[in-house]
Amino acid sequence: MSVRVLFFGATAAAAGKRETYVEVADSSKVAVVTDLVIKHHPNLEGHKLLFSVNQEYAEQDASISDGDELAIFTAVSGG
Amino acid sequence: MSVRVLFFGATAAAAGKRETYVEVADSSKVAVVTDLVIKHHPNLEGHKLLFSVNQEYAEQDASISDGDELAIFTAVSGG
Amino acid sequence: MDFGELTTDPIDITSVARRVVPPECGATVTLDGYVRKFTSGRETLHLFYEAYEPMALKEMQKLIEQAKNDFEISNVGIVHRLGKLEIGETSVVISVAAPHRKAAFAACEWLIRELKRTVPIWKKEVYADGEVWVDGESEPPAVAGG
Amino acid sequence: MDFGELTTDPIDITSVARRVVPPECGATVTLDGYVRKFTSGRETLHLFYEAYEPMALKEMQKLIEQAKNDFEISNVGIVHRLGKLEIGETSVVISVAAPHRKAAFAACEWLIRELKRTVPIWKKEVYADGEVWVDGESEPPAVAGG
Repeated sequence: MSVRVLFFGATAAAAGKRETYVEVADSSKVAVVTDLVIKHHPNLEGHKLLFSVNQEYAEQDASISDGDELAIFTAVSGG
Repeated sequence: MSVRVLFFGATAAAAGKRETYVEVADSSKVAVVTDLVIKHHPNLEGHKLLFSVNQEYAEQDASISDGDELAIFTAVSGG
Repeated sequence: MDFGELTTDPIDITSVARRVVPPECGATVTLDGYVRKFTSGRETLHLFYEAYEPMALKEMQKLIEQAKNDFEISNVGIVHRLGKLEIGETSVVISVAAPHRKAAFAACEWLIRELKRTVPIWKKEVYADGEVWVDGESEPPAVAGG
Repeated sequence: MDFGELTTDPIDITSVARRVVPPECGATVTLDGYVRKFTSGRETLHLFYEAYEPMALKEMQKLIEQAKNDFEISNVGIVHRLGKLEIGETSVVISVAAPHRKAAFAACEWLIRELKRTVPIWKKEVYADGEVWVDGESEPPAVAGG
């Protein structure tokens, strides 16, 4: 299945893009997607990363379904 | 000596005036002035009264000098 | 800058908050008190605030000085309105700027509590069938010296 | 009414505070965060805020619901600005109206702390010699379920 991955702020700057797509097996865990993304965007390493699936915070062991929207970002700094 | 006494809010409404003057002996205490004022404005009785001398909170046993400005009022309710 | 003011004009919260902001501060906390429509179920038509003006200004300055002494804050602004106020109009604004917001919250909360206890301002509530000068609920201030 | 909003326009504190006022309430407490000129001594030229907008709006709604559940408050308004902000401009306003001001202070302080921890918005500081995406200082939120 194809998963859309979004970047924001520091991760968008590190990846040099605002989104990407990765192909993974059905029901893969978040960790599988993020490992693949980091492999292709090595500048993301060294950042403490947070993840969301369908606009909800998610842990690395959460499962992803086809069509889910994943996001990778650093600790938020609004306010 | 002559002492000017000011009323505000509930005490002005009870006294029917915003100020009065009383004649008392030199160095009289606040209580002497306020007793005299209450005697002449009986509607002030029944109110829990506060006092100031020269725009500072004062107790009943504070002494007053010639030219001092006394005020009689109820618990403040601003805000 | 710090300020304690009385005004018969409408109060703009933004302008009060802005005036207490120094460049090194990151947050202001603002308390906005306004005229309630209902007090214990009775409908208020409007309010009237009266002050012992010179003493009120002195007491506000004392509060500002004590707040700046007791809390890690940069600036304090207090504006209290006097005269006739319609429902929903702002009666008092207290704005506190601080490098850290925790101190700003604590100082602002302390200031409004003390203002209601010590600053000689009185509120008259006007109803359809009469009017009442409101008695303060708080203990009067202790007198230093006396 | 309650609201959690993102905007690229300047924020007017007064209008945010006004929108959370129900007729039975007596006080609003408002937190106004704004762009600091100096951060650890380094001069900021301007700031840029970016959000994961749909998730930020969801997280703001969660905070509003939890605040209304945990505190005795009537209404909450949160407006966060996005895009380029000049020094001194307001980045976030949180206004809480309550019958008793104590709950308004407590809820407002809780809301800004949680917003900084959970709402996906990021700040970029722009200096004369570069720019930095600021990393949040707080622990990320615990995930329910997972």
